[in-house]
Amino acid sequence: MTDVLARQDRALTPEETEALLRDRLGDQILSSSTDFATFTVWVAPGGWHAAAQLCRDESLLAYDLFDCLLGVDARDDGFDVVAVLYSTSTGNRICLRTRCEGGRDAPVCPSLTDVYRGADWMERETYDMFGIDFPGHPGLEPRILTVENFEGWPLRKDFHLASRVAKPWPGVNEPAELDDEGNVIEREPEVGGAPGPYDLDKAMAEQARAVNASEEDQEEGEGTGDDAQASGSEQQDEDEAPAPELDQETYDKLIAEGKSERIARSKAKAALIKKQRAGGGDTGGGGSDEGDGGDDQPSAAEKAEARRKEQAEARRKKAEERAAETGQDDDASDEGAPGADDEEEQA
Amino acid sequence: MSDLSTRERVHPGSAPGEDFHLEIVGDGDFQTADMKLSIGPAHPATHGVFRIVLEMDGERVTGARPVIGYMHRGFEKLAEHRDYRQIKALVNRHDWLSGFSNELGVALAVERMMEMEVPDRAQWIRMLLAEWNRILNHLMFIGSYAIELGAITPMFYAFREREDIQHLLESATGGRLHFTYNQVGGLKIDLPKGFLRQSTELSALIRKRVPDYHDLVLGNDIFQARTVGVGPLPPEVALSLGVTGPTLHATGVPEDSRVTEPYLKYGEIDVDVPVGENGDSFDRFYCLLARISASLDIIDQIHDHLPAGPVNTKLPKMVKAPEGATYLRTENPLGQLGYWLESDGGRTPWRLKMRTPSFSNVQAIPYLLEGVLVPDAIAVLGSVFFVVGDIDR
Amino acid sequence: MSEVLWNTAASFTAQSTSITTFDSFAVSVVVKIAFALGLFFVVPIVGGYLEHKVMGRMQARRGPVEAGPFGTLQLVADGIKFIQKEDVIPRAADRWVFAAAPGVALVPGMLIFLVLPFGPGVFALDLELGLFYALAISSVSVLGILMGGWASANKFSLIGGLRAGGQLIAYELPLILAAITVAVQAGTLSLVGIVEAQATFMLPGTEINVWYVFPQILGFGIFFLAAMAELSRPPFDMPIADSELVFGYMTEYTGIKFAMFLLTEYGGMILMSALMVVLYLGGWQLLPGVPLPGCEGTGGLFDCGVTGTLLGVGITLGKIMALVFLMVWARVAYPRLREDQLQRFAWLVLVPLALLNLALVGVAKVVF
Amino acid sequence: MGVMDQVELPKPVKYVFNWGRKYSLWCFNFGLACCAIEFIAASTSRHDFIRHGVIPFAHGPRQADLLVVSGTLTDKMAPAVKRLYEEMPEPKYVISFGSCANCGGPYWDSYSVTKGVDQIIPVDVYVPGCPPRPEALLDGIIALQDMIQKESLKERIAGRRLDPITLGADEPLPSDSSPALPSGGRAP
Repeated sequence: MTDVLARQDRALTPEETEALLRDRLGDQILSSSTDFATFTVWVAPGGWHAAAQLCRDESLLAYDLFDCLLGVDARDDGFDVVAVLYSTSTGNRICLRTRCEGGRDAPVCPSLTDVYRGADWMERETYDMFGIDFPGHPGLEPRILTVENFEGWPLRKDFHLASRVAKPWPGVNEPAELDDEGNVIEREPEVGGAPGPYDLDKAMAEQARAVNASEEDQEEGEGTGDDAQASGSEQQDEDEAPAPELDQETYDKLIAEGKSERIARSKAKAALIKKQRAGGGDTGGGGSDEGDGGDDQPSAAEKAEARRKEQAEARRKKAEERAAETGQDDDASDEGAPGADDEEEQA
Repeated sequence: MSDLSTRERVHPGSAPGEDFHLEIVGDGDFQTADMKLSIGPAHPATHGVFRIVLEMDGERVTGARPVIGYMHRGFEKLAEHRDYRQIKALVNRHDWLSGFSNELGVALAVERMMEMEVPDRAQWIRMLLAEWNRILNHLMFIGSYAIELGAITPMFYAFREREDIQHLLESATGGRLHFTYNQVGGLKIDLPKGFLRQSTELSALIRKRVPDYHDLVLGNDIFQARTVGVGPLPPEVALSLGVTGPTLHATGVPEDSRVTEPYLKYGEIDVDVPVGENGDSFDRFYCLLARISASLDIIDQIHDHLPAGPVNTKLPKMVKAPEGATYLRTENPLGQLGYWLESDGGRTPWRLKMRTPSFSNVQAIPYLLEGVLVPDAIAVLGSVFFVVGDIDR
Repeated sequence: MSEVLWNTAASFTAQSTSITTFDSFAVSVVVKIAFALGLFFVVPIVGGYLEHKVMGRMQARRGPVEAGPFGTLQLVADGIKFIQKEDVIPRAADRWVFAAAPGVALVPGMLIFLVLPFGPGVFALDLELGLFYALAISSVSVLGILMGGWASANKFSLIGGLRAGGQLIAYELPLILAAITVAVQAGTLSLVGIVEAQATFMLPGTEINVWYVFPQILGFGIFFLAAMAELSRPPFDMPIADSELVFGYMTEYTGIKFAMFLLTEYGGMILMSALMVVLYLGGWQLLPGVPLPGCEGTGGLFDCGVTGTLLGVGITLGKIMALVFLMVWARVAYPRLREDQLQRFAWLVLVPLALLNLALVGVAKVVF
Repeated sequence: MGVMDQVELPKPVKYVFNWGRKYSLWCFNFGLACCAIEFIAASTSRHDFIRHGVIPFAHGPRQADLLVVSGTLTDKMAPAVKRLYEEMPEPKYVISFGSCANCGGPYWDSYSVTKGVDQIIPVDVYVPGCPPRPEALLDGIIALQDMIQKESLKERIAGRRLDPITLGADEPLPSDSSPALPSGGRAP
């Protein structure tokens, strides 16, 4: 530490910064990474506020510009909150990241509004999008971006877009649904999501549900419409309902750890889905989750691929023709020939 | 860092949940209360759908509470349902005045995660177009701010210039507002023949016209009477709020990621960042206008540097960022645009957070509006340059 | 009693030779009213068209083109449109006051057109107290604006109306002081008399005939600024202030009532320009000291024959339009002042200057 | 309104009245998003729809004849648009400018976007594009003016309006009003 403190003349490196933070906050600093040129420090929720305070007040750090604050859906583990701070004097940036307490059901993260003014709206937005509570914030309600009576938390992964449920993606294939091998990538809801508040959306969701229900009759597997139906308020029903598929091992383990029943249940359910997904990936079919059946998908993907190739071929031909017409030497994208022309003209 | 103590009283804007309590004074027939004036969401001064509730004593504003979200289109959610190529069409629409800079940020973030080398020529062209886009954006605000102060003419002049620039950019990209010209790994196509000549000519033309705005707006006595000393923003408050761009530069802090964290090739050229002194409305406008000249300087330098070569790299069949997260910040016309891109290794981002300049800048409005007159409130509102889509996303 | 009134009225009309005076009193009255009304509706439309076109040209565009030849019928189209629009009265509004306000604002403008001389003998009335009458009546239209602002039950309207009231009080004083100075110099309150006086006014000690704008350039400036402020023309358009108050006191007005407010504004522009032409710019004289053709033998003022009269009217309208052009120019070039800056400017700059001007002219009048 | 919604006017009077409405379209720009910028571009020097008597100086809805909804309409904004439309006095016209206003555009699957302004208020002319070029708005305005010249005010107020026009959809555009590419020169 001493050599760090002695260096007043230049900005601290990420390692030095981490060392300094650990020196002051001890166990509250969990880990750090500098992947993708982004210096991220994981902080325990208990040290969240202190870490931000330190980053602002410590003269070696002097993170004075509050860049942004965001939430990230961390799957079964609940939600992460990231605060990005920047120092105008040293030119350093730090991303403080913490995992909210309370899992998916009641995520809570201490507010930074008394450290940085800018945290005010950022936290309101995060609350609006994820439903993360920020104790100490002067007022998270009314919702900052969505309509006041909006139901659900849009950026949670279990919030489904009603229009998408009702209407398939009009493009060649569904980017969110297929990976490059044509397997179904599914992001299953762990807890309830809800359609938008407006009648049209509701009607579309209703319609989707009906379609899904009829599909379910014919084929096994759960449709996405079901999940759209399960809103936050319906969790109670879920509890009473005959035990949904969940990973019994995980459930027992979590109960033994003293977690609340609801959290354990949702986590266990998520764990099951994870397992299923992993299993599906191994066999390469992945069709057990989706009513459509995985068999058609690769062929669809192939078709799309072929079509794309054709189009690319046609485009290339056209470009060549055009190049020939205009008397250009070469295709624009191959070499920088047009650019060279430009420079000649300029001179 | 005693930024919070500069104004002890928590003003209504910082407490969104609390509505105004109108204090009733006097008794009998002489009871009076402060007036609550709701400006927007469709008010001429709010250029877009921005609403602000003012609590007033006579014509003096005693409290202000911005209400946003009227343009919330759910970009961040939609981005999770589009693949990396499709996102471009979304991101260049959130700040509709700086489409190119928006898509540039996403392209850079994905390239960083995929550890992709972008050809030099593409990088220089990106800079060139980004600077033209900056001018395009600033011209709009020069016009709209003048309109808010009651001068209608600068808008027409600004659009005369804007049309010229849009025509230039259209020749390369095919778009007037939303260019969709960036690609992961480079650009869609190379510049058309003769673009550089046109660009050079236009740069000279705009440079010749910039003094018009100095004469017509900045140097105008009434303009100065309306803006000098109106709505000063102290630098420490600005930083704490996350205010960036011309609004921050006006306070005297030359924080500009083109200089402090150079991306593309900004490290190889001189970037001039004009700064103000008092952070008042006049300084904010001054910085905006001076940035046009600064951008023209950059454009001229780029013309000299532009190398030949390819403009894009060969992409894998499927653009997929590896698992992990990155935060990338670029200097957008209105301030610093940050993208937090988190990927789970799939074709779509797991989380794309847009840290938009307008969102942070608008947070400063309640602070700035306290105690000013209604006409000054308009002068302040206009001088904190924002695009509503950029606030609400 | 009625006989007394009749005689008094008759004596008004018989004061000086006017083309609108006929042997029959009844015919005279009808012709005079028709004359004033006709001018009131036509000249402001010309002014409005001028504003459209001048603004367009100054802003690198063309202004209206499609409606009528060269877009000349744009304001006529506007008028026809306004007649057809639904008449909305907000539920919370004070119905009668709301309905009466545009009329209260409009009628004074019409009344002033009765005394404005547009050419040699081209006027309806030549009142002894013409200037007094014009200034007194012109202030009434602000009452209509205040009524409209208050009765609309709209906060923007209210602020606009109050601003208009404040502006009137502040700017009426310099306006009147400047006008009085002219009256002092001319020695008459009759508008025709003032024109006449300018035709014979020589610079002290010389034989050079000048208009009052030369000795009273200060007064002219004050009058021009005050008139713009009183008309709430940009840069003094705080009562309307579209970016702050939507449309100020007119926010809730629709259709024909809104058109009446607009006409009041344009009429006011013409009216104030006409007053300036009469007070400072020599009325219908082409150049100082140059009588109109046909007027030579008659002191240069009345009974000029057809050519001289028409020329005189043309010159007056030309001067009016030149002043309107100046007002439009100011609108194009300047941002809006703030209300308190405007008030400060009125009380601390214009009023003292106007008083100084009055004192100087008074002294000069006694000395020379 | 009184008389005009009761009586079918004689033809010459109707012609003059329609002519007046046609060339005096005071326009309230409900600028919501990107398209608002193209709307402003259409009103300024190069494209200049003021030529056609579309006066963009109506700052409030009370004086407006034409409502141009340009941009994305969100669920939060929708009540305001409806209210604004209702504040406008009859006869009033609506141009839906841009894909978002027409149908939701690129935000067709968003949770907070209303899928088209015609779910809230009746629309007279649809101008497609994302965002449409200013020339397209000029085209839309001319189409609307043609429609106004043809219509009967009585029927319009009684709710029997002419069918909405979708630019470029049903019939080929008349050759003289087809959108021209910008010349690239300076504004006049």
